[in-house]
Amino acid sequence: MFEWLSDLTGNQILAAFISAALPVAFIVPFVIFAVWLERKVSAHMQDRLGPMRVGWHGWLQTIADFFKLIQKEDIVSSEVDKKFFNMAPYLVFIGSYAVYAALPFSNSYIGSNIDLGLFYIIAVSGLVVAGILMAGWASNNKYSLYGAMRSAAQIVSYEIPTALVILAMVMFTGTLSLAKLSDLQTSSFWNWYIFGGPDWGWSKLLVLPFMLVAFLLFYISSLAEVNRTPFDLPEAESELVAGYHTEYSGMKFAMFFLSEYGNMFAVSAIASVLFFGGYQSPIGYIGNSLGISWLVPFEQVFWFASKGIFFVFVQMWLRWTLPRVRVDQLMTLCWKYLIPYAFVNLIIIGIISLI
Amino acid sequence: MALKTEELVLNMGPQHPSTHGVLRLELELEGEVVKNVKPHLGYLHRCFEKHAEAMTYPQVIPYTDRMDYLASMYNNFGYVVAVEKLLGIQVPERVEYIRVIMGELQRIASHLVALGTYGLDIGAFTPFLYCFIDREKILNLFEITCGARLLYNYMWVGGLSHDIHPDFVRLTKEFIPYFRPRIKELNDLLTFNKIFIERTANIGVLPVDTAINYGASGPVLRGSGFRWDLRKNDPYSIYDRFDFDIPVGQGLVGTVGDCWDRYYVRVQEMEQSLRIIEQAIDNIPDGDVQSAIPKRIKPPKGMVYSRVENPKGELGYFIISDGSTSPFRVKVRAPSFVNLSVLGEMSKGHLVADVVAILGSIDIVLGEVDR
Amino acid sequence: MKNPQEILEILKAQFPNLEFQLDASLPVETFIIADAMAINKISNFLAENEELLFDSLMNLSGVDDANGTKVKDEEGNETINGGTLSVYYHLYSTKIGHKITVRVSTARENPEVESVENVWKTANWHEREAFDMFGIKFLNHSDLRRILMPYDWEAGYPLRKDYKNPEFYQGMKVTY
Amino acid sequence: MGLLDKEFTDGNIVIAKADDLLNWARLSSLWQLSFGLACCAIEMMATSASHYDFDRFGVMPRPTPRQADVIIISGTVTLKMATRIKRLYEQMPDPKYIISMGSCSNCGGPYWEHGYHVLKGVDRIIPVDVYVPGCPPRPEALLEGLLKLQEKIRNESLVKKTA
Repeated sequence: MFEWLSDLTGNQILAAFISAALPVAFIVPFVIFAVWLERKVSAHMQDRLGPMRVGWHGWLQTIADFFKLIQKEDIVSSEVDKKFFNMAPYLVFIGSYAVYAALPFSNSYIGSNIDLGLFYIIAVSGLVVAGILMAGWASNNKYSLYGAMRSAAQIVSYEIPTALVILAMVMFTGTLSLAKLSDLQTSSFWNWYIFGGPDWGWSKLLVLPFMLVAFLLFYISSLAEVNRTPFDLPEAESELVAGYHTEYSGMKFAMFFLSEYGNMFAVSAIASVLFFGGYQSPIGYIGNSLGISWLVPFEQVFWFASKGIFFVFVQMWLRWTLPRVRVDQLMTLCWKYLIPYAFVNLIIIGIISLI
Repeated sequence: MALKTEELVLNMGPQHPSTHGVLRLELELEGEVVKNVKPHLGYLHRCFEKHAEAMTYPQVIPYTDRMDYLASMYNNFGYVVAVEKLLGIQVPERVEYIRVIMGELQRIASHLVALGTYGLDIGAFTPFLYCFIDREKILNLFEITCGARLLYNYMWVGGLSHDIHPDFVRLTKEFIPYFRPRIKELNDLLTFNKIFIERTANIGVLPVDTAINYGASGPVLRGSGFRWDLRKNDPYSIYDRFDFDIPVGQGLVGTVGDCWDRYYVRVQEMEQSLRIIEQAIDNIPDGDVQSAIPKRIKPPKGMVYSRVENPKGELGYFIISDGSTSPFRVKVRAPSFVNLSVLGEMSKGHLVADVVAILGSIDIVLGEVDR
Repeated sequence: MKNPQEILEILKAQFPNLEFQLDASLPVETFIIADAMAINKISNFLAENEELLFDSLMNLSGVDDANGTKVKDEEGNETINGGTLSVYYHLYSTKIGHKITVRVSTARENPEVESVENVWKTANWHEREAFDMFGIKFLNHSDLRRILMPYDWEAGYPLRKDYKNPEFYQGMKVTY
Repeated sequence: MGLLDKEFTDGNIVIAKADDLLNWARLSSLWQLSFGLACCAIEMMATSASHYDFDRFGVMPRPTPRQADVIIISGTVTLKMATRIKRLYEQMPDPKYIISMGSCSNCGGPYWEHGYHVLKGVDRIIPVDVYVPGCPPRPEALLEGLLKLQEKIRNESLVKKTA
């Protein structure tokens, strides 16, 4: 993509900017769609209709929300630490946006096709914690502070099982590159790692149950990392009002919102790359069978997005079904259950990949 | 310089999503552990007792509606029972039956709100809406009877404001088989949910003797395992004619008297209320519901303390009459007010999130706490 | 099960120095009149005694008896001088199943009653309410503050019969 | 100072179109402060619940005043609560709207005469946009109140009204 763009424009810097801006073209419509979807999904799960009045079945709802948030007054109360207060939403957004740089939307479009993709993602998503802590601290509000503290503790803890699962996958596949991972799971759905990967033979059968466990561990801890129910403690409405963004209004709040939904897709996308073939189609490409080669990347983007959105949907489903755990239970779950399981899983997958 | 820790005082409310209205709690925290809880009341103090002194006896009834606005029927019930005792009048059988049916329907409606909002406190949003769907059905029954959805002014001293609608019996009979499976659905969705149990079991354990000493009543007292229900222990109206059980907390998933027990007592009580309605609905005798209403309500000099089992607990009316047409003094023993005073005792040493769970399990209505 | 008459006899036997009276003149309820400065002792006895075991305080209510002399000033505002304020205790025994009402009275000008908070914890808030509404001071109460009215309410005790509502509170007009 | 803070003395086509867009956005996305006072709060909850479904109109409850657009004063305002309501209102970012729901917050309701601790009408402390009468108003009445508020917003303009 980058090469193609630099050929097209004849300027590497311009090409870099364009390819960096492309995920925005995905995130913003996605968030608009996802917020609407969340409201519709929750409504239909609760015998309601959800937004109905703006556009067909309220599909313009989020756009209206967006325009409204733009024109809202931006309150910066006199007690806040202004520098950090203003910086925090952008930092959080940068954290979740930077992840998109390494997401392989198709084999011809990756923002930055680095070999250490997975490593990079784990690293930059740490920025989100810094942003949230900053927001909570700078707000000078006790609820915000509690939300931020909880969030930091939660995200830092849950990064460990996530990283352990990713480590297991890296050991098994021998690559840290997300593009390479997706390429390995090509041609059909039984080559996905959730079904034991592309290598046929007894090792596939042996590793299959552990891959399932690995996926569950990954998905649970990724839920906690993006602060979704049942782990939505940082913004637990019934306890902490609105958590770390209690004091934010208008566009700054919208930035938090944007990055929350952006994060939801990012972790779903990583799950789909690790276990569900990433951008690979489960049933082959129409473009290939028709002989139209330019269609293939678009199909890949379609599959990538729909896999991601499916997992986002599952996140919503869980949110509107389950109650919320308590802060000590959250930690218990992480340190006493997920991490030991992830370790055992890591060892077993390691042994299988050795022999 | 030595590090020192400071206690953090956290204000919850009066505007807070889970204080069930305008209660303010002052939490003294050490980390997230609660050292002390100080409730501040009065944000909804609407001077009921002053109004009662200024109004005539029938005029007080609409104000009783507005105390526990989730169980208005039962507030009416308690008040008219007290005044009837003072006047010494007997009400017709038909009125008694209709009162009991309305009271039990109201109990279900009130418990539905309590259970739904409790789910909300724990973080589950959907059960709340499911409960409201069912509550809406009960409100429809009230609406065809007296035209109001929330505040009914239905029970009058000596009778009722309206006779029941011709369709009421049929619709109520349809409601019972509709509602039984819904209780089961609620159990599947929330009651026996693993996370819900983890959040509520062994939290806010209230021993029986403490509960009695604090004057707790209703599901809070029964949750502690004490079989105590005024409908059985101090029967009023015609409750002694019906066959029903008093569910008590048994510590099914934790300790007896924890939040889950109080919650589950309410779930079981809805079932018992259905049983009472089933027994009563077929036996409503004919008659005029307004025949016993006195022309002029002017009780003799005297006083009465009369209590009924409101969905929240023991609702007592202490009425002093000086022989005129308006009460000399009305004091309401509001169950929520008394139950809420246990909060501090129960929440010491728990986390902030548990305070929310404990408060929700007490099921307070601020209109009644502050009156 | 004991009736008020029997309970009165037990109390008289226990506290020979104190005065008790049984008022059965009113229909519906009879009550025992006791001494406001000994109510703590009496309550303790009522709660502990094997024959009585009043473990539950159902209700505690302050009452303005309005039995003093009523004085009207030029503007027609009525004030009551003298007379008494009363506190009613409704007791119940969950173990035996009998109930009793106890009344204590205290002078309107300086109303003081002993607190029974250490006997029944539930009395804490009830007594605060009676203080808030009638200005009855409960001696030895752990936390005697206003409970329903704002802490900075200065216009008196609203449920007294001669209460006069202020025109303004914190700049907000109170009257209609 | 941004563009929107300036006052335009006369209208033109650009402002008219911007008006339409901004008003449309405001009226379709009225986030409500999830805040209940008394009996009417229960009817407000019923309005948000499945049967009446406030969400159809884009009304979403927000727990913090910083993110809310409309505050529904649902119930009796007592003197003790009045100062807090005022503070909540001040914490909300502009543009903000107020629906006064029920007789109590309109004028004191049944507590107008002897309510020594009741504020007779929330409009004594904050400006009210729409009054919804009833004790308590039915959910339909609250929905009607919301539609009236939307109508009011639709006719707002960046142009300062003369006369």
